[in-house]
Amino acid sequence: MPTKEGSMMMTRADGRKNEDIRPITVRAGVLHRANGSALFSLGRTTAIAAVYGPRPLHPKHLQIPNKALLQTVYSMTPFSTTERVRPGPSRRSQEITKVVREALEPAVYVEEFPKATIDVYMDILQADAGTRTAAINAASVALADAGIPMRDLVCAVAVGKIDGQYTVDLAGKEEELTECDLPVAIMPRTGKVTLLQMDGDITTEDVVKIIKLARQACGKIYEMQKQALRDRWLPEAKAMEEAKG
Amino acid sequence: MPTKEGSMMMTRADGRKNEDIRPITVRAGVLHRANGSALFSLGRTTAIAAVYGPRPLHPKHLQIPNKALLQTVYSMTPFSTTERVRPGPSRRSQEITKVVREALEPAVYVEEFPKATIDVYMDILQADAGTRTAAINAASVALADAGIPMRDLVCAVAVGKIDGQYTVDLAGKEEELTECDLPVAIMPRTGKVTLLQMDGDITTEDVVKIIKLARQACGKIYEMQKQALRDRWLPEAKAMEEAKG
Amino acid sequence: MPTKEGSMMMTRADGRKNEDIRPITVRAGVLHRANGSALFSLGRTTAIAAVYGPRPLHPKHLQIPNKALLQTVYSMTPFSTTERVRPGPSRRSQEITKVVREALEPAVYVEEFPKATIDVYMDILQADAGTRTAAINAASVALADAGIPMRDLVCAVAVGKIDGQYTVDLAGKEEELTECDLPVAIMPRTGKVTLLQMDGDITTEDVVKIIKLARQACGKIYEMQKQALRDRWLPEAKAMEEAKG
Amino acid sequence: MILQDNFIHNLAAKGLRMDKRKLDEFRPIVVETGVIAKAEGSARVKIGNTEVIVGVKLDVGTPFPDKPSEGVLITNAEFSPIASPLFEKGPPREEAIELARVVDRGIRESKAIETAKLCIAEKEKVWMVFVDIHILNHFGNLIDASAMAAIAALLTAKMPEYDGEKVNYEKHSGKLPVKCKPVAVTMAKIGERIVVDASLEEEQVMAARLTATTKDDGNVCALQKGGTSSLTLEDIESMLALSKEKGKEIRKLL
Amino acid sequence: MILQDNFIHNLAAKGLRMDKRKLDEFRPIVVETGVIAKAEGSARVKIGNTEVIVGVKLDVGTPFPDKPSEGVLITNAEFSPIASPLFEKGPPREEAIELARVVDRGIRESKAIETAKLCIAEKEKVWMVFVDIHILNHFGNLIDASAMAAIAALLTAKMPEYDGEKVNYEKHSGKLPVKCKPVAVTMAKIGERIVVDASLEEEQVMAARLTATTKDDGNVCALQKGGTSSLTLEDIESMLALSKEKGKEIRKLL
Amino acid sequence: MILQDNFIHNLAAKGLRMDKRKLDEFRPIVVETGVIAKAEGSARVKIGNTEVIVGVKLDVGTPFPDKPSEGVLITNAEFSPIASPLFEKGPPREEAIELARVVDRGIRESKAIETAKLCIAEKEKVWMVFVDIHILNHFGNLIDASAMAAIAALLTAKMPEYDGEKVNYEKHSGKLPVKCKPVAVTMAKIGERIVVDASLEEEQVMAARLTATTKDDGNVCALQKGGTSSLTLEDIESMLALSKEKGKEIRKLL
Repeated sequence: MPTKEGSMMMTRADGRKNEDIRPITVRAGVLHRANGSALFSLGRTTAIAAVYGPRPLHPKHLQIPNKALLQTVYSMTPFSTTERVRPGPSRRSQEITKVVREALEPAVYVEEFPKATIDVYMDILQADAGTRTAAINAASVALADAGIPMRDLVCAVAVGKIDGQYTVDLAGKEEELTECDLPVAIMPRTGKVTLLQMDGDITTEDVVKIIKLARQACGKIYEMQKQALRDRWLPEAKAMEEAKG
Repeated sequence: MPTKEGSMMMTRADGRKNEDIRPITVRAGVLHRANGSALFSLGRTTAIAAVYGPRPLHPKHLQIPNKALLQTVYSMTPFSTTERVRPGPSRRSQEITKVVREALEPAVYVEEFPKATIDVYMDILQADAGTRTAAINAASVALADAGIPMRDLVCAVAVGKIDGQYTVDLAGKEEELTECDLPVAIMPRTGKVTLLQMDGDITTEDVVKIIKLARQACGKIYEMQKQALRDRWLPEAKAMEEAKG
Repeated sequence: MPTKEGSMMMTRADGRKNEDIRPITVRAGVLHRANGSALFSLGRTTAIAAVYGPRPLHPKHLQIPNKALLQTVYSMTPFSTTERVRPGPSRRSQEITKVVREALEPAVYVEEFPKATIDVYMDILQADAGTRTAAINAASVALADAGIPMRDLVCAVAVGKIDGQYTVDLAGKEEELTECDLPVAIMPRTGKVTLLQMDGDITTEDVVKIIKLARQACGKIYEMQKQALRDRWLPEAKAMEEAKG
Repeated sequence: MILQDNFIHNLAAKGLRMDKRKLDEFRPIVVETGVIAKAEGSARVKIGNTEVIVGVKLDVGTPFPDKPSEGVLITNAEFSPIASPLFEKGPPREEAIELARVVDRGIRESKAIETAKLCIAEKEKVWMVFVDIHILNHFGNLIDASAMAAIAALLTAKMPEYDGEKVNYEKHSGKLPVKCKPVAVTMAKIGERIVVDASLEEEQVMAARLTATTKDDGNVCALQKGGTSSLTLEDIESMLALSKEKGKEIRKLL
Repeated sequence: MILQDNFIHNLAAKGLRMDKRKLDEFRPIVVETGVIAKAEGSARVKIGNTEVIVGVKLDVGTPFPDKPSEGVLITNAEFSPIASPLFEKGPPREEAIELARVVDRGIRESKAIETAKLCIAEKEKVWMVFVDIHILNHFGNLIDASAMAAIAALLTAKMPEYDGEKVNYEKHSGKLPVKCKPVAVTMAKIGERIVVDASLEEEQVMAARLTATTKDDGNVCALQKGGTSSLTLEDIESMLALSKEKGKEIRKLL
Repeated sequence: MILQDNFIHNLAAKGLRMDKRKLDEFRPIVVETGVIAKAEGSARVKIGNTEVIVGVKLDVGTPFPDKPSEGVLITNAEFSPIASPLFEKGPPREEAIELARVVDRGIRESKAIETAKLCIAEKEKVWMVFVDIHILNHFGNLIDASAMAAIAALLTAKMPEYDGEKVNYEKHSGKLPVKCKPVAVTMAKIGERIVVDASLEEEQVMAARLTATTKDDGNVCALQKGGTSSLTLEDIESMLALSKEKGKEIRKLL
C-alpha cells in the first residue's frame, strides 16, 4: 500500500489522492415498480439497479431444484458515453452481465429459494470509467432493499497503477494512462473476493497489493451503502414501532 | 367542407376534384387458404388481407380470458414502392401493425371468442400513398368474409390540405405537398372514429373539418365494400336457397 | 463413362485422372461427447459430423407420430475458406442443411423411433470444393457409428465437365472451369440417388452419364467408410468376444 | 381486476378519480435538465410517480438523399425492465416503437429543430441528433412524459465542436437550434368521460386514447389515437380543446 | 391423413389423380405481366389455384469483386402467411430459401440476363436486379410457378434511367437485356409413378421430387432433388425427358 | 450428481482427483500446428480429451479511429454442438463470449502481436487478424486449451501478399509479427483446495475459478474470476504463483 507520504506527493487530474475514491452517492428505493432498487454514483459514473423476485421461474425446465436462478442484465443507456452507444446487447455487455452475476451470487442466499428466479437489471445512466463496479454496488443495495437474505453486501472498485503509483477508482483519462485496470468486488465482512478481472501488465506481487488496496477502498463504499439502506428503512421501521407502541 | 364550387375550381394532378377518391376495386374471397380474404385497391395502392380464425391460441399464457386476441401484421412487399423495400419488419411497419389492429378491433365482437386468436395479415402489393388505410379497408372486408361477427365494417381514408384546400385521398406527390396527412378510419353506421393519426401543422378546427370530410369520403368505400361481400356471398346464398326450395 | 484411354490423355492440375477422386481419409468415433461421429477428408476438404440421439424431442408439438425427426445443421468454420466466413447461418448453408438432410433420411430407419429426434451436426473444417458431399459422407458414417439402424450408408461426390471431359471430384479451380457442377449422393447397395443438384448447362444425356460416373466413384468412398467403421468397432467387438469366450 | 375496472368507471362517471384529481388535472410535473453529464442535452421528467430520462447525443453523419442539406433526427425509446415488471429485455416492442415515433413526429412536424442549420457539407455531412428515451418508472402516461423530456433536453442541448474530421465533445459552439416547444397531451376515454394524464390503472381500463401534440401557436402538429375502442367526433373535439389548454400550461414548465 | 395417402397412391398406381389430370398434365396455367405499377417488371402466375406474384426492381450498386463488370442478381422469396395457414411471419424458412435459390440458379445458370450489359462503371457501379417472389395462394408446386413468374417478370422489365448520380424510376431507357427463357419443371415420385405439377395433397404424400430447369435449346441448367426418399436412375431419366417436353410447352406461354 | 459432488470434494480434500492426477497437474497436452490448409495459421490443442482448433485468418480493413496506425485483432469463439450435447446452434452464448474475450485479452494485453507492424496506410488500411476458436471436444478447461491454440496458431501464421488492391492468399511475405507467448492457466477452487486444469466433472462442482494469463517474463497480463462463489486473498496468492509456474511449463510446448 502506498504510504501516506507517497500518496500526498501525487495528486490526480481531479485533485484526488491516489487512494481516494470519487464522491459517492447511494440511494435505495429509487424505483417504484421493482421489489428493490438503488442508484449508485461514483463521480460522473451512475448505475441504477432494479431487483424483481424471488418469483417463480418460467419456463419450468430452467428451474434449479436446490436454489434460485440469479439472472442479471447489465446495459448502457445510449446517452451514457461520449460516443452514443447503440441500443441492444454487445459482446462487452454480455460478458459484464456474466461477471457481475458471479460477483453478486456469493452474497445471496440463493439456496433459500429453490426453483425461483431473482432478476437484477442494471442500467448505466452515466459512464465515466468503473461502470461494472458501479453496477455491482447498486445491485447489491437493490438486492438488500428487496429484502432478499444476504450474507453481506458486495462492494466493488477498480484500481490501477499510474507512473508506478497504485491508483484507486480510475476516472476519465486515467483509464488510458494506467498500466493495468483491475476491478475487484469483495464482501467486506470476510474480505472475500467475488469479482476479479485484470487488463494490463504487472507482477503477481502488484496484483496482490492492488487487491488489498481495493479492499481498503471498499470500506467507504460499504458505509455509504449501509447508510442508504438505513435512510430508506429506518423511518419506516420507526413508524411501525410507533404504531405498535 | 369545401363547397362544390370551391372544389370545381381546383383539380389535381390526376384530374380528381378535392373531395374525390381514386378509383376503387374491392374483391372478397381472393385468397383460397385463408378463412376470409379481400383485395382493396385505391388507384395504384393495393392491399390484400387474409384472416385466420377464430382459432385456439397457443401458447396458452397469451390467451385473454374474456375475449379473442386480435393479431395483425402489416407488411410491404419488396416491389411495392419505387425504392425496393427490404424484407422484414421496420419500425414504421410495426407501428402501423399496432394502429391498424386498434382500428379494426372496435368493430369486431372479440368478446364472442374468449381465449381464441383472430389473425389478420395485410400485404401491400402496390404503394402509392394511403397504404395503411387500404390495409384497413381490405382487412375489414376479409374479417366479414371470414364470417366473424362485426358491429360494422371499418372504412378508412387519408385527407390532407394543399394550398388551403382540403384534399381527400392523397396520392403520389400530393403527400409531399400537403400541409398535413391525416388518416382516419370510421365505422360508418355510427360515424365513430377507430383510427386517427396526423402529421402536419394545422388548427384544431381544421382537424375537425378534415375528419368530417373523411367520414363523407368513406361512404363510397363502404358501398363498394358491401358490394364486394354481396358479390362473393349472394350467389352462394342463392344456390343454397334454390337447393332447399 | 470416359474410356481408360480418354482419361489417360487428360491429367488435372493435381495430377489426377478425370475419374479419380482425391485422397480420402475417414475416421469414425473422433468426437467423444456425441453418440456417433466421423471425420471425412477428400483432399483439402474436411468435414466432421456429430450425431445425437435418437432422443425425445421437445417441444412436443414438433414430434412426428410415426417417425423420428431427422434434424441437420451444416456449417462452415470461419477459417475453412480463403476468405473468412462470417459465423452464423447463411442462405447457402441453410439450403445445404436441407438438401443434406434429404440426402441422409432415405438411408435411416426413422420409422423405428416415432416422436424422437436424431440430430446431425456437420462442421466444415477445411473447404476446397465438395463440402456438401464431404458433409454427407461424414454424417452417414457418424449415423452408423451412433448405432442408428440404416438401410445403407450414403456416399456422395461431385462431378463436372471440363473441356468436354467428365471430371470426378472437382477441386480447387476446377470449380470455376467446369461447365457444370453436379453433386450426387447415392446408397451404393441399390444405386438409388438421394441427393442431386446441378448448376451449369449440359444435355440431359450428360446428366445421366455424370450420375453413372458419380455412382462409380462412390465405390471407393463406400469401401473407405465401411473400413472406418470396422476400424472403430472391430477391436471393441473382438474384445467383447474374447471376454465372453 | 374487474372490481377495479368498475370502480374507476364509476368514479369517472361522477367526475372523480382514484387519486382525487379532477378529470382534466395532471399529476404534479417536475422537469429537471442537465442530468446526464456526457449527453449534449438531457432532462428528467416526473409526472407523479412516472419518471423518464431523455438524453440527446450529437454526431456527424450523412444526410438522407432526399434532404441533402438537413440534419437528421433519430428518436429511440427503450422500455428498460427497471421501469416495470412487465417490460422485458430484448428488442423494443410495439409500445416502445409507437412511443418513440409519436415523440419523434411531435418534434419533426413542429419543425422544432432547425435542421437546415445542421448541415455541414451538403450531401455529405450533417449533424445527427439522437434523442434517446429511457423510462425509469412506469405509472402511466409515458408519451407525455417522454415528449416533455425530449423537448426539454433538446432545448438545453449544446453543439460540440467539429473540425471537419472529428467531433470534439469537450468543446461547444453554441446551442442546438430549437425554435419552439411542441407539447404532447394524451387524453383517455373512460366510460363516457375524458381524462388527461391517465394513471397506469386508468390506462388499463380506458377504452381509447388520443395524443395531440400542439405547438406554441396552438396548432396541432401530431395526432395519435390508441386503444381498442373508438372515439366519437365530439370526444375528439373536446380532446383537441383540452390538449391546447393543457399544452399551454405545460409549455410554461419548459 | 393416412386414408388420403393411400388414396393418392392407389390412384397414381392406376395412372390417375385426385383432380382427374393425367400424370404428366399441368393444371391450367395463367401468366399475366405488368401487374405491379412500381416494379420495373412484374408477373402473376397461376397454376390451378396456386398463385404467385414476382416483382423485379432495379437499383444501382457495387459489383462483386470477382465479377467487377457484371450486374448483380438477387432473388428473394417471402412465404407470406396470406398464402397458407402454415406459413408464419418471421425470417424466411428453409423452404423459402430453397425456392429462391432454385429459381435464382435457373436464371443465373441459363445466363438469361445479360449481366455484362448491366455494368455502368467497372468495379464501381452496376445494375442490381432484385427478383422478389411473393406467394399468394399455396396449392402446391410453388417452384414452377415462381420460376415462371420470375422469367416472365424479367422479360417485361424496363431499365430506369440513371444520370450517374441517381436513378430516375419515372423514365426508362429500353428493356432489361434478357435473352432466353429457362423453365423449371418439378416432378414428384408417388409410389412408383412420376407426376408433374403436384398438388398440395400430392406434395404431402410424395416420396421425392426433382426440379429440372431447361433452356430454350433443351439443355438442363439446374437440378434440385427434394423430399425424404430416393430416386432411381430410371426415375431421373424419365423425369429429365419429361422436363424437356413440359418445358417446351410452358415456354410458349412466356 | 450429489454423490459425485461429494466424491470429488472428498478426494480433493485428500489432495486426490478422479483421474489420479495431482492437484497441480495438467492432463497430457498435445499441440499441433498447420492443421488447416486455408488458414494463415492454425493449431489443434488437446488437453486430455478436450480438443480445440484455432484458425487465424488475415484480411485488409480500416483501423479503429483511436488507433489509426495499428492492426486489428478480432477473436471469436463458436461452441459448435459437435463438442457437447449441451451446446446449441445459434448465436454464441455468454460462455463462448467470455471465452473469446479472455483469450483476446491475453493476446492483446501481452502485446503479443506487434500491431504497429500491421499498418498498411495510416487511418485507411491495416491488417485485420481474425482468431477463430472452434471447440471439438468439451471435457473441461476450454479457456486454457483455446488460449494455447490461439497463440500457437498466431506463432505459425504467415502474411499473405497485398498489392494495394487485393489480398493474394496464395503468396506469402513472411510471418505474422508475434513476439511473446501469453499462457492462460485456469485454477478451480474445490472445497478448500485449488486444482489446475479442471475436468468437466470438476468444473461442475467447483466453487470458483481464476484464469491468470502470464507473459514470458512472468508478469500477469489478464485475470478473470468465474464461478458463483468467492475466493480469499490467500486463494488468489496461491493461484497466481501456480499460474506462473504452470505457464512456464506450458510455454515450452509452444
